[in-house]
Amino acid sequence: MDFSLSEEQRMLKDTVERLVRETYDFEKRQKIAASEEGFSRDVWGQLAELGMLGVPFAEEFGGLGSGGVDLMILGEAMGRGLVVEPYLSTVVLGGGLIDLLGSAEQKESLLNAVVGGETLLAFAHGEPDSRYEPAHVRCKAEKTGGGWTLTGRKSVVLNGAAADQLIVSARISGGHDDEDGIGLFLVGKDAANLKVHGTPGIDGTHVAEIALDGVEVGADAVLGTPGACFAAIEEVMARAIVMLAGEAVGAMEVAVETTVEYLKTRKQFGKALSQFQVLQHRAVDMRISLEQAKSLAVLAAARLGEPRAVREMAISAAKAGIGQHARIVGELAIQLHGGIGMTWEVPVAHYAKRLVMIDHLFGDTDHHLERFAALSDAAA
Amino acid sequence: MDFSLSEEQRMLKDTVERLVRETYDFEKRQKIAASEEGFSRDVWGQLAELGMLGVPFAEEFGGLGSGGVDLMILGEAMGRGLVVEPYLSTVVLGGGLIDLLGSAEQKESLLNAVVGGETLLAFAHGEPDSRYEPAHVRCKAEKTGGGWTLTGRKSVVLNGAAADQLIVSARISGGHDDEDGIGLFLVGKDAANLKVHGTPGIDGTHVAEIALDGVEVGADAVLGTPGACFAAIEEVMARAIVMLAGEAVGAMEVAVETTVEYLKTRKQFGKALSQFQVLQHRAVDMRISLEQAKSLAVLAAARLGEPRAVREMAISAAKAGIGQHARIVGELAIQLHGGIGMTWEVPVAHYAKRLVMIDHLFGDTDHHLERFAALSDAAA
Amino acid sequence: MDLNFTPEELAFREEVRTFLKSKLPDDIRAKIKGGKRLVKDDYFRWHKALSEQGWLGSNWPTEYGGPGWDPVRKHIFEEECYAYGAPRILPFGVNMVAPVIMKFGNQAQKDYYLPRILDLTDWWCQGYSEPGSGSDLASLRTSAVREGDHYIINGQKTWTTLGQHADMIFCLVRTNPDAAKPQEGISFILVDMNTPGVTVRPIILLEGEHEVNEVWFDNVKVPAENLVGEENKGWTYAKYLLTHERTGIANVGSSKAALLHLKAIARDQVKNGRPLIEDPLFRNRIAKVEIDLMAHEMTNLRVLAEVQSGGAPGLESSILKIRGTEIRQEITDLARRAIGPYAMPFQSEALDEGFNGEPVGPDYAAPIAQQYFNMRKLSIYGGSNEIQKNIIAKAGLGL
Amino acid sequence: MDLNFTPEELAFREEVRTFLKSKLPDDIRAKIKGGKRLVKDDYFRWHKALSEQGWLGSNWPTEYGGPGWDPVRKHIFEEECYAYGAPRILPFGVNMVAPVIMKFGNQAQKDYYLPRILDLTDWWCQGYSEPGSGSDLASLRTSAVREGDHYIINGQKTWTTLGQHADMIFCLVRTNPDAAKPQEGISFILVDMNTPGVTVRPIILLEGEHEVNEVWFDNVKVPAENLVGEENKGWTYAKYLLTHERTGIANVGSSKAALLHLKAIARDQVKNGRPLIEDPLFRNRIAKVEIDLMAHEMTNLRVLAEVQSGGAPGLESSILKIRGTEIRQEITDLARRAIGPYAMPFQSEALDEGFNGEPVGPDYAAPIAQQYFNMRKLSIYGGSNEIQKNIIAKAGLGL
Repeated sequence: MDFSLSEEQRMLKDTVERLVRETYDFEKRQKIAASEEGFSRDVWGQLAELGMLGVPFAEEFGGLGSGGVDLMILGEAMGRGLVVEPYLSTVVLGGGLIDLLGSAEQKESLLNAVVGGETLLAFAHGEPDSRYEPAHVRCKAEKTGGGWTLTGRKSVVLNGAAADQLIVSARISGGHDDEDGIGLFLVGKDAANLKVHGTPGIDGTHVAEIALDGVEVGADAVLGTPGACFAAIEEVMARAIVMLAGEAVGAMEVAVETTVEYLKTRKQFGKALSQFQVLQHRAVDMRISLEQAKSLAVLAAARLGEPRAVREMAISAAKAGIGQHARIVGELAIQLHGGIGMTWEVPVAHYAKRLVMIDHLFGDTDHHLERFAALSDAAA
Repeated sequence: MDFSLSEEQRMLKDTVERLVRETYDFEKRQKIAASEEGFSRDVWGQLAELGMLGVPFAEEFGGLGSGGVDLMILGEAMGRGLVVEPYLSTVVLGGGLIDLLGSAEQKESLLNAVVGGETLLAFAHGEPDSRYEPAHVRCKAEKTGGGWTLTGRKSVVLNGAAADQLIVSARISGGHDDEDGIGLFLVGKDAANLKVHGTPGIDGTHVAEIALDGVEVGADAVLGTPGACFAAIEEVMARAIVMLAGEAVGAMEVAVETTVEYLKTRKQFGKALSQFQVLQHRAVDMRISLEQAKSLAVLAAARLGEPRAVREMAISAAKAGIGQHARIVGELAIQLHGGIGMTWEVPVAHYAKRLVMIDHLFGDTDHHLERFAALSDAAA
Repeated sequence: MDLNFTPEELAFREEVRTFLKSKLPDDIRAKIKGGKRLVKDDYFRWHKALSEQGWLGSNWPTEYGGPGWDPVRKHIFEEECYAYGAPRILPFGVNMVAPVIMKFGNQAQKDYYLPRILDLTDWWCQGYSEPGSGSDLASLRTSAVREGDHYIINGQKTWTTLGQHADMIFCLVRTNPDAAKPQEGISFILVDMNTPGVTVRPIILLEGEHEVNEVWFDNVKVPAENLVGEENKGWTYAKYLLTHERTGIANVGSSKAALLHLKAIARDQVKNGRPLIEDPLFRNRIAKVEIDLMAHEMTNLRVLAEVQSGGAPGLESSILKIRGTEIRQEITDLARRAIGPYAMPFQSEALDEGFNGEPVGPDYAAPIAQQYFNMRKLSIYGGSNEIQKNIIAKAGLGL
Repeated sequence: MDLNFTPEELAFREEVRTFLKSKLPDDIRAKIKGGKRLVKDDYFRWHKALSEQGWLGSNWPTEYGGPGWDPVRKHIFEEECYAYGAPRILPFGVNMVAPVIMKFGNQAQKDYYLPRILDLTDWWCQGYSEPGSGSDLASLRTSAVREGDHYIINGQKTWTTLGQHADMIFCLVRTNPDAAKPQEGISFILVDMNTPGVTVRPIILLEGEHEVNEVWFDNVKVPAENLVGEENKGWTYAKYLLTHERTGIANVGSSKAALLHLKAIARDQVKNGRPLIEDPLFRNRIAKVEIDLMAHEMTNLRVLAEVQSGGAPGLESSILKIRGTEIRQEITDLARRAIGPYAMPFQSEALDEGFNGEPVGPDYAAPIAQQYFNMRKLSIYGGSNEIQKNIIAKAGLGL
């Protein structure tokens, strides 16, 4: 058993932490989050330059090839800065799918473009009534001529409006909840009959609603084997959850630090708030939640490379547990800040919002508790 | 809307409170609880003498005829004294069933004997695998000659070993979870092929396991219409829950008072515990739980006379809510007393035990939450 | 003991329902039901309807134009208003400054201000909190210095709800900076918002809405006759006001309406192929909060009955504040969870009347996450829930 | 980073398993699995088996006869012992007084006491708490007055676990009542339980068991050579001991075993016609505590790894105490709920070996409610969870 970071991981951590610290102060973050695109081309370019966009991939694409721990490290640093760059959508989800399923040509052209920061991807997977069920796909793919025609709606797609290419999941066969029968297709942002409607997210990220009203794509747009893509979808979601777990930990760290600092500074009734035992203990509750969240993030990160049964139990444990702990930390951070924590102008409010909203991505606490119980039964 | 007590109710309250205060100090309660029978013939006689054993019945049997509020008042006083007398089993459940279903002769002979304190009853209803499901009856009643033969097992029967007569629920027809098909039968404690195995309860009450291995009873032992007894069973359980809700409130009151007093007295680090804000707020949490429990007890008591749909929603709300609040108060009472709260010798530990165990009678919090949700749906 | 309404109370409920059906404008009701943004005119029209009915001063004695309702009627009125979809009655004039003027104001103030509150001539806001004094209100620093027949006010108030719409503000100000205790040098004064030197600056809350404000006073000259009661006795009046504010704090009506809305959402949302409301876990959570709300409503009614028979609520009003806000927050939390991924999109413009852009997700989704974050304020303002527990510990339990 | 055990660690785990299978007496294992009462001889036989294997002093350095395990091995050992059904190792001798003697005792004390701990000649108990000093240990009042080459001890200790079986007690006593601070006049002394004037009186816990005791000292004459370290420096040793006690505080192994037991119960119990473990609500609660325990185990391992690489646990050990006890309590609470009505019967005699009376309910039911009530102690003793939060607030967060 070994909890230490490798030399490469320590370097990665230093690099990304420095980048966030130096280029992503709160004011800038707010501007970026409020921008039309919802991220910064400039920061994205720096991430590319520093080799950050290839981290999860094989060495030939600039990656470290070491998996979950790297993602956790990246997530934690980005969580500390509330970074809204499209890393999850472009690199982890989009890049991850190409990495797992892409042909040599697709990897060559697309992965390199992703790693170089030239191409943005988004994974158009969720649908209006799929809630958190990853196998729920109603969007249809019909074979037409040499290609495919896609029809359906996609919902709450991370960075969907900024993407150059969408990876759209669509049903080839089977019932709308079946794991079998799902295909993945590359769709360029300018495709005919494609409508992408972007909105900001309540936490400063950006999402999109997407309508595919008979979008035609060629045979070269197919990713992997149509109908047999679910395992890859599950795997990139696992990766995304590891990164998100890291992000939650990073954001929780800042929320705890900021709150502790505030308690020491702010006075009421002639005493610093930190003198009130009840407030002390609440800060401790936040700190305890942070510690548990860290443990779960480490667990999920370290288990990402294990066989599915082991991996997914850790993934669901982490997502369910962190959902609860992040909410505790987010809500207490606001409460302990009092009125000031309710305002747009203070960073901690935005940390709290992100912490709560992380539970709405890739399955909430209830979803993963239920899933964990099923996986745990199967493992027993 | 009117929350005041009637003149009779105020007198009832005074009478029972005085009785408990004057005859049931903690030391005596502990002796009674540890006795073989598990109650005091002496106190029971006094309850009879004061007319307390007829309270829930019609005036001709010495009752007030005013229903739930009386039961709540009795429960609250008994809860304050942790009274273990067999009131629920003999008067509320047993007497209640006779009151609802008994023939004129049965009422004449049995109700009067109950009210006079001469006869003890128990309701042998729960079974080894019935959990909290009131319609779950596997014990069989078969018509044999002019009477019936009863075969089966009954579990955790309140005051089962002390009862002169058991009222046994048994299945005449239907599946083992059906509401229809349940009959009720009077069985004398000396009946052949009846085995009653009494044990103390962990909270000082007494319960019994009962085996009926072909117990024969005559036609005069039938209570109500065989097969159509479920409504009455549900109704006496509702009455029992009202009294139990009152009991929980009484016990919670004492637990809160005792804990607040202890915090004022006990010193640590040169200060009274009551100076520590965290402990103050925990005592406040106890007090808030008490207030909510009171409200739910009042609600259930006042709704006891309403039609089933309204009555049972209030009953399940009260039992579910009080289950949670009683646990909060019980656990915090121990915690705030520290080590001393862990010992047999202090009253508060026994209040805590009773408060937790009330959740194990007549359906626990989960059972009643589920039931409440179903009733609430039906009412919508 | 009888929890049923009397025939008279039932008749009164019908009267309220009839009034709501005929006098609450449909567009306002639709906004409330849809969680849309209200503009000043919406509040105005609703208050006007109440005013014309003689029901605006629902807590006022009849001598000042109130309807003279008992607590049960007030409860019925509040509950019916929320159930039907009426906006809340803004308390600043009618339920905050008015009781203080009635109790401590002079005849001229009563004659002048009270009718203007009832007929909506004056729209009030509150000047209590300051940046440095939240829960510890008595540490306030806004100063009022007497100069001839005027006071000169300097300082800053904050958290002034809807101050952007107000004509008048009632303020706690420090008139004696040298008083022995911070509570002693405070006065209660009424200020016209149009006086030179008064500046209102918006505070945007974390969810993005402009609901509260900072109000700055820069050498604001206020006639001495605007002082209520005696100079330096303002703390007494402030505490009286806070007691009055507390009466509506139980939030029963709004929580009941929110619970119904939550159930409607849970019936529409689908989880594992079935309506979310049938999901055992979610169903259990709804049942739990529904029971909590039933208990809380009973507590509220018991307190009201106590008040009606002449008692004064003690620790109960703090319990009502705590439980009322916890329950209200729990309901918004469940609503947020209920809508799943659709909690994320932040369509601020969709909350405006006449929005005809492309809706994202089901029509009830847009305001839900915002409401959840906005409702975090409940456990902070009006004396934070921690402060309420301090009060219960000290005053209620003697700890 | 690699959470998998190394081949060497896996081999060690096999060794532990083999040892348990061959050396833990079956009757003891059956008692543990069945929640039955242990008698002194049960503890003795288990400790003897460990002693013979050289594993009793699992935390001891090899120079004193310990196995020299690293933290991961200690963790594996603990987990396997609990999983197989071994009783806990009583810490009083081997993990409490022994480290103090090793660190602060003189050579004679080391030579005399340590071997007697390892070979079970001496059975130890603890004399720390007093009736008036629980969490505030430094306020203790038991006095030791030097008279010639003896100390005369008077006073009372309490919560002395299994003191009824002990040969020796280590005590904190006040040797200087006039010291400036309460911590300063305390000494650490070893007392033979057979000395005249020592009286052990049982304390029955709320669930009815005799687990702890009061120990009274009435002019107890103890040789001065039994003083450990310097007079009046006992507080330092006491704190050192508490740090050592804390290492096993995470309760991971016992909670894992208890969770498995809970799941077995939930598979056997029936609700709504299906195994309770399939009930969505109960299943959810089990999943929640299972995840909490996974997180907690990881925290524990992370702290152990930190210790192994030379770090000292700070606020983490208080977090481990809090979470470890909360999780353990939650599991007993779920077990209590799981057995439904059968939590009520209190068959004390059914917990004795050789009980052949009529069992009430399923065989696992008898000890469950008792265990639930007994486990309330976890959040009280060893520094209550409130005290742990104070420590984290002050030392960990600088509040």
